[in-house]
Amino acid sequence: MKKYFEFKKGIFSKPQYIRAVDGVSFSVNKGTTLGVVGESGSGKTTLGLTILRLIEPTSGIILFNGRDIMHLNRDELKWFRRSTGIVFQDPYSSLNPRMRVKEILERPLKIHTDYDEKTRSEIIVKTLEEVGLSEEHLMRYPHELSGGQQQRVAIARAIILKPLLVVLDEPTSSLDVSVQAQILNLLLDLQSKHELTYIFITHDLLTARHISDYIMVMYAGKVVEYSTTREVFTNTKHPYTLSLLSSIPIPDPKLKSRRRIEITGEPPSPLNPPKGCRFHPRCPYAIEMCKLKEPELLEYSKEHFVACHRASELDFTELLKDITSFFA
Amino acid sequence: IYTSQRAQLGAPQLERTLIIAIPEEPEGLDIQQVTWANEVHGLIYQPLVILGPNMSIVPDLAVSWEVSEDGTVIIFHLSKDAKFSNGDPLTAEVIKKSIERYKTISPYAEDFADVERIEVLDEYTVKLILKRPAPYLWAVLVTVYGAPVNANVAEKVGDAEFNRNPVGSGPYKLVEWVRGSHVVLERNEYYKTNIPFVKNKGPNPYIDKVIIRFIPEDLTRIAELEAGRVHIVRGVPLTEVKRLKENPNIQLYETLSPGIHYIMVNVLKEPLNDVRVRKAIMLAINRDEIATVLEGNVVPWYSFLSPTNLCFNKTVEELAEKLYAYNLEKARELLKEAGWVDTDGDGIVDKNGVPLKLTLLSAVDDPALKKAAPLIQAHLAKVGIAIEIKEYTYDYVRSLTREWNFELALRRFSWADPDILIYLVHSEYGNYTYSNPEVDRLLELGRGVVDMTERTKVYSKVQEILLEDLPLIPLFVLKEYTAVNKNVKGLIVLPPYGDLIIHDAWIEKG
Amino acid sequence: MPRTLLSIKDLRVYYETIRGYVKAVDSVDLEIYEGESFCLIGETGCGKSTLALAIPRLLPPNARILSGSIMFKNIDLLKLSDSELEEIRGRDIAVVFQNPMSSLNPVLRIGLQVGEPLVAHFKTPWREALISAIKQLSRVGIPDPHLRSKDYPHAFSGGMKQRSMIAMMTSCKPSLLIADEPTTALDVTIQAQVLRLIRELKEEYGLTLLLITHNFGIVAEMCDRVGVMYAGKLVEVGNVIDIFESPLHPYTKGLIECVIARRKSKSRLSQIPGAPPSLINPPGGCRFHPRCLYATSRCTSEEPGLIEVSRKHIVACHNYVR
Amino acid sequence: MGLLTYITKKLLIGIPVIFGVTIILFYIMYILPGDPIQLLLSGERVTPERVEELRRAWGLDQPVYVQYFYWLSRIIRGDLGISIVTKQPVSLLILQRLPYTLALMLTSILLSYVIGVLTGIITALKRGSLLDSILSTSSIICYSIPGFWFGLILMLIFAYYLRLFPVSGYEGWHSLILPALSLALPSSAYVMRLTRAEMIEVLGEDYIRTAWAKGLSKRRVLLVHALRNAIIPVVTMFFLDLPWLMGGAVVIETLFALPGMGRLLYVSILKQDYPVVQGIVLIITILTVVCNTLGDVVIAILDPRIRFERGRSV
Amino acid sequence: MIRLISERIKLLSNNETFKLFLTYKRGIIGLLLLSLMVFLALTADFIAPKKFDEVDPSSRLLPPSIKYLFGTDHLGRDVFSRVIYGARIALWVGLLVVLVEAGIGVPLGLLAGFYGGRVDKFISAITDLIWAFPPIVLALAIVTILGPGLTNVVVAVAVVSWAPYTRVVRAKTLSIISREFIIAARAIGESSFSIMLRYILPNTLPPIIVLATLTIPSAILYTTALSFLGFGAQPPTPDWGLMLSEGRDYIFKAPWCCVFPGLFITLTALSFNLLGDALREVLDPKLRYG
Ligand SMILES: Nc1ncnc2c1ncn2[C@@H]1O[C@H](COP(=O)(O)OP(=O)(O)OP(=O)(O)O)[C@@H](O)[C@H]1O
Ligand SMILES: Nc1ncnc2c1ncn2[C@@H]1O[C@H](COP(=O)(O)OP(=O)(O)OP(=O)(O)O)[C@@H](O)[C@H]1O
Ligand SMILES: [Mg+2]
Ligand SMILES: [Mg+2]
Repeated sequence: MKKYFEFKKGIFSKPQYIRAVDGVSFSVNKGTTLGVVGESGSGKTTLGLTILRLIEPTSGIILFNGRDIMHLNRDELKWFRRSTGIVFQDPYSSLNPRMRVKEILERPLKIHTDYDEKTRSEIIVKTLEEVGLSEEHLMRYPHELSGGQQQRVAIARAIILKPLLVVLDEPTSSLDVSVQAQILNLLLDLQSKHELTYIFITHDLLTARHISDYIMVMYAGKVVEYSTTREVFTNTKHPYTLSLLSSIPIPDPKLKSRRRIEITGEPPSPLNPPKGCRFHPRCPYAIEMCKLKEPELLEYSKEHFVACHRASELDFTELLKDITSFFA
Repeated sequence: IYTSQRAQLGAPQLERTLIIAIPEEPEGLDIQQVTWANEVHGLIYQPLVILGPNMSIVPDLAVSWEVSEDGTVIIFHLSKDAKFSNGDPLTAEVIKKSIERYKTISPYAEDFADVERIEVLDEYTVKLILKRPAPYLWAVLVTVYGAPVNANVAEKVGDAEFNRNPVGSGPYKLVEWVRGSHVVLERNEYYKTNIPFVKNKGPNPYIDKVIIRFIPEDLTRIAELEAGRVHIVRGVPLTEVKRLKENPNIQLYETLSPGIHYIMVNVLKEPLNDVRVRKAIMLAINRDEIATVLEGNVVPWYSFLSPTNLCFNKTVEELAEKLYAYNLEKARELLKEAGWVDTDGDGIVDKNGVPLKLTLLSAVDDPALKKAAPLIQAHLAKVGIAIEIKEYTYDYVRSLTREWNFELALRRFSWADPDILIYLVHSEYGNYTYSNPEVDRLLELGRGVVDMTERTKVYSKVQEILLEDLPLIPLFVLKEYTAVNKNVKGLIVLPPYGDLIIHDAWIEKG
Repeated sequence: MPRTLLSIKDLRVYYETIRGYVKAVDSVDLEIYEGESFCLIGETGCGKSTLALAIPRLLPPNARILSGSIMFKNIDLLKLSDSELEEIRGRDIAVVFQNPMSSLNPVLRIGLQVGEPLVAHFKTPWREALISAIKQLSRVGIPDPHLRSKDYPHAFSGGMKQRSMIAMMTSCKPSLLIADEPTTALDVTIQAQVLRLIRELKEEYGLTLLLITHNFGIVAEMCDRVGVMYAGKLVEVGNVIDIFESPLHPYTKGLIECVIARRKSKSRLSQIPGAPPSLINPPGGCRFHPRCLYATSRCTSEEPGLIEVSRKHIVACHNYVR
Repeated sequence: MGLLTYITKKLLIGIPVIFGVTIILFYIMYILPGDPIQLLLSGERVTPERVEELRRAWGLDQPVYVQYFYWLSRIIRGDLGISIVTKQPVSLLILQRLPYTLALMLTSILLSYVIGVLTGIITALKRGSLLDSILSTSSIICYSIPGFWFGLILMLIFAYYLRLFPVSGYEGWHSLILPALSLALPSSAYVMRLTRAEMIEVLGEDYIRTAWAKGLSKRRVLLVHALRNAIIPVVTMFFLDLPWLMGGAVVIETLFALPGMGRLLYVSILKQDYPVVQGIVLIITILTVVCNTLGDVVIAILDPRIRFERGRSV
Repeated sequence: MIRLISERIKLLSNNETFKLFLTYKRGIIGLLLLSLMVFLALTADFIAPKKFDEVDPSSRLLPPSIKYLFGTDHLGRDVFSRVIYGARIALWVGLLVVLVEAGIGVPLGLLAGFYGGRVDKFISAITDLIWAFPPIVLALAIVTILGPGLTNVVVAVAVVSWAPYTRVVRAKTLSIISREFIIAARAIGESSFSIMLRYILPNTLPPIIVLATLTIPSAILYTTALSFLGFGAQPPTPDWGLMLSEGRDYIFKAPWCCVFPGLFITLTALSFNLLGDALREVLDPKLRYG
């Protein structure tokens, strides 16, 4: 799957493309959570939006329940919209400030069902209770709610039609720790109750680890590593994943002086990503080949995909000992 | 100190530059290309003859003239040393050329249509041979429009340039024209005139320069006069007349306009095609009240020629006033007769359920008409006629009336010869809605009658018919004022157009 | 016994708004020692920035300092005139702000902005100031500092901007560096780089660091001592190890337990019920009592003072958890 | 993107605007009611044949588009046509009037920007003070006064009662004072409000806090850090204002009888002298486009972000 | 920072908006002034001592007195009554202009912002084109086509000055369209039309309201200027601009004919400007804190 943003520079030059998501392929199973991690600009949001067909991909296929979502007719698209949901990072900006909570939750019902007024309110109240709010919040405007409550409304909107897939785009990163905990608990509860499938986008490896069954690490629009959560944390294969792991500030004063792989430099510009492996300019393990050839995402071991030329040579277990022990 | 010095010198010190303020900049200076003339042209050009103070024709450039018995030949005799301001001799040949040029380029070429041929008898004698008698031609000849231009120069420099830099034979000549601001004129040293009533027949020795400023704002013109920055103001706003009259430093010259202000009626349109409605309107207008609002600067008028028109007949005006003096009762009666009564009590008369509503076109740029309009509206409201006023520029109103696209329109004319009426009420010449064969006949006749008493009779008859038909509703005759600083002495303001005769004028300092 | 660099006593900072006074910092006492790294932690809106910005008096115009004293090197900063303050700011006390994107002047070149404090404080000629700005930029790891110093801020990435901010603020070698969430807007890898830079500079210049954050990871990595704030109050101060391992205040305890990393994957997290109170009408007594599992009737009526539980461990709770 | 490319681009954008305006302009004048020939012939003494003859002479018997292309090709050659009323070349008429209008506009724009920017800065710095309330309130009042009424009152007081200035007409620079004041009054009030708002906004920006934190002197913070940023929109406004002042000049020049372009426009509209109207509006359009471009360029120089605006990833 | 901003937005739609508004004394004055004008306009028939078109040449140009509070004009009409009736016209003009302007400008702005690309380019080009003209000049041109008359002037003024609405709405739409609730609306299957109507339009209201209060006074100023030049209201309409134009001939003799209409234009424009200013400070947080 590819998504290029058209981007014109000057009036005479040819259009250039931002490679937001480049050649990503993966699949998610029902009832599980896929965590997508990566630095800002690595294309996580774009990926999430493309999956829900909120952006048209430049190329590629997305199959949802076996159907290609790019070629849906009107009715199928409606069904697709009904079966998916999305939750965003900034709860305030994801709710229309001019709609009351009731109306916000009523819109999906009005669009997709022909329930009468009464049934609709019943469903709304029920869903509100499910996300930990009550009837008293029904007539409020978003700004009359706290950040956590706003996020709950956004979640309620995403699940009110009992969707199959919910994309969660950093749903907790703008919230305080204590509220973050509440929302994560809620998401886990809802998942087990409704057998939801989540695509959980975050830049915080720790959160991803907490909630996901699988983790996909992205760098500059490319997937660099994909595996089960456990595998990614204990058997890290890609140097970028490794440097992410060492960069996380671990909330344990005793680990202050742990060994780290510090990478230098900054993520590349998506306008013209480096040739060869996109990570090679920052990679402490880069060899000549990395500059020339772009590594493919290969199955290194069962359910563990890595896009690195040196995946089989490098072993980071020693380096990761401290962190692994912390999580153990 | 200054005054005592002056006393010592005995003779008053003179200012050598005369400053005149006029409302509008001329569109051009070639009198044969412009559509209207003003003071600038008046000073640059010199007509062959002019109208004297008592409306009689007197010589100016010409020494004398003769008219043949049947009125079809006119011969002008020129002075031997007549010259244009650039020194070129002003001969019969040039006059011929000038008139022929007029016939080709002037927007008013029609004026000389009846001139069949021009013959140069000798260097100083020119003969106009007419197709038929044309007394109305004199109306042109006495104005600057009829004045000779140096057609040779025009030929050389081209018409456009000549329009910027003309050569005439008037008392002053152009030095500079600062667009939008003023023109500077300088004494024409070759000037010579035969006007009988001026003492100084050559260039004015006291006034070297004349500056004519274009000040469109009425109040500014007056303020500049009062501040002593201009000597003469033309187009004195009616509102200021009273105050200026009281100002001891200022002399006001009053002239009656040679024409009337009137309402033109579209006699083809319902319900104005009913003469009773027209008469009702005529009767319902309180002209005295208009005169009050215009601060006595107009004379209420009921007939179609003003006292300064040729062929004016006082008895016609008296008859008209008797017929149509302000009378609401009679007006209402006429309306009722015509079937217009107020049945629904809304104050507007109606007929067959249609209320009597009329649109009155008024002119933003004519203060007298503009101010009269709402009064007329109020007056007609009293007899139940609802008037909606629409203001356009005067020119635009005229073009609308020419297209017959109006109901009532406020209009005016200003032309000394009664022949002007042919353009208003003749069914073909005028191109307006009114048509009456008898009037057509009389107007055509009137053009050719040479004898003034006979001619007056013809036009009196025309007016009597018009009074019955009322295609025009006369309102008033305008008094026009020229305000002059008292230190300007010896000035003559000549009726009917208020031409400035500055030949004998001088300006005292202080 | 380390020497006290900064001593805040009974500081109250309110914001004047149309709804009333926002009691953003309410009677806070705090001491910071020379050379240490002190961290202020707490939920958003609890008054951390207000407290920090009150020190160099950089508060917004609607802020009112109602009482208290801020002794810095034995000078009461609250009693200084504007021009005296100007001398201290940037020279003795430097501040690095949260949002590097908007904290640099968009229309001035980076080099000029970095060199400016030298000119202002040491009357260094501009030429020299610009040269040392380039040195400073190279010190904080900006590649090609010669060229980049002529750039305008928009040509810099977030991380580079924050480095430039740090370069600018440390160019006069201040004794106190206040860093208000310096890495919140940055990516993890860049965050790690910036934090390391701050640590290095701290060692190099012997700075005292006052760091504000709400990330427990950063606290653990950067700090010697921690102050926990709740609703405009300082509720606990202690060594970083003490705070993490034996928190005394129920609020601190709750926070520490919320932290994901310590939990098993997919397990339920413990959570503090409720939400922080409004600072216009904070609850009477202990401000935390409506959310506190251990609250007693005393907590509702009586405001707890700071209790020195052990040396270096202070808590404001009637029944702190031992 | 270099500055030069930027300017070229901006100028290129201006061309279709001007072109569009010429079409609209021509069309407006074409469908105007009233026959210019009828208007040309004032007085009552005209015959229909004469009208036809003139109509042909003026090319008014051709189809619209022919008239348009004819007109456009002349315009491109710099020939704006001949005034119907005065028979003078329109370009000549405009050139003669332009100096007065420019003098008036420059005087008033200088007046309004000097006063406006200064008071704007002062009030922003003394925000909430008595001085601020007084100045801010009076600026709103000034902003609400119709310029022509203000001109009338000025005329009444200064020219009529006190006789300090000529009532109207042009007699040298002092004739420009009252008109420039009337024109500058609302404008200066607006500039002041803009400057004040911008200053206040900039003073609340993070980078100003940074500047304070660096220990810079008040002067440097305000004049170098704040003003540099706050002045940018004011400069934009300056260039946008120039053509807009032309609109005000129509009224004010008419009121004060200044021989400028505005008055020429007014008189030409009254007389339906449409070649002149077309010419003036065209000049104003070009002036507008040029001013917009100038404004863009100056801002690009003042604000380093602009040139790269499109080059940054979102 | 984020917190502060959302704090401000919160105030925006709260009923505390009103409370906040009350703290702007100038806004209150504006509101009171405006109420006065509205009151005069509504009750003109009762409080005006005379009808606006009642001429009485016998008592013309009288100075202000108990009988004629503001004096009489050259036709002997009561200036006070005319000024009061004039409020009706001024307010009507202001309202109408805003309605037409918003009617043209808002949908265009919405479309341009929402669809972007060619649509945006096209609409923006038109907007720039209109914007490029000094409004009085363009309005004059339009009035010349339509002919004189108040309605025509209103149309002309509106037609030349809708550009700010398009610009503001477009800008606001652009800023809203990148907000996540729009994406969320798409995700639940809202149609484009519904998004524009339900999600974007309501959010552009505050700036539209502010803009409206700020364009009403300029509309009034423009129309009076056109009436003053003789292109607008037709006599005997008690339009303030027309009164000024008529009174101008008498400015030295009877200044009250000019002073009072001008004063009322100023007061009306002032009331809206004060109100708009306060509203902007309340609704547009950019200006508030500092
Ligand atoms: N509408 C757009 N037009 C052009 N480029 C875009 C657009 N949206 C995103 N991009 C670019 O695509 C790349 C990927 O963006 P995306 O938002 O998917 O990243 P992300 O990983 O979600 O980042 P973050 O953590 O900041 O949310 C970025 O470089 C961004 O600049
Ligand atoms: N200028 C201001 N006017 C009014 N209230 C303010 C202002 N600045 C901050 N506040 C309020 O004061 C309280 C404390 O704000 P402060 O910025 O100090 O919190 P913080 O702990 O730094 O939060 P964060 O983690 O979000 O930066 C908050 O409730 C905030 O809403
Ligand atoms: Mg994202
Ligand atoms: Mg903060």
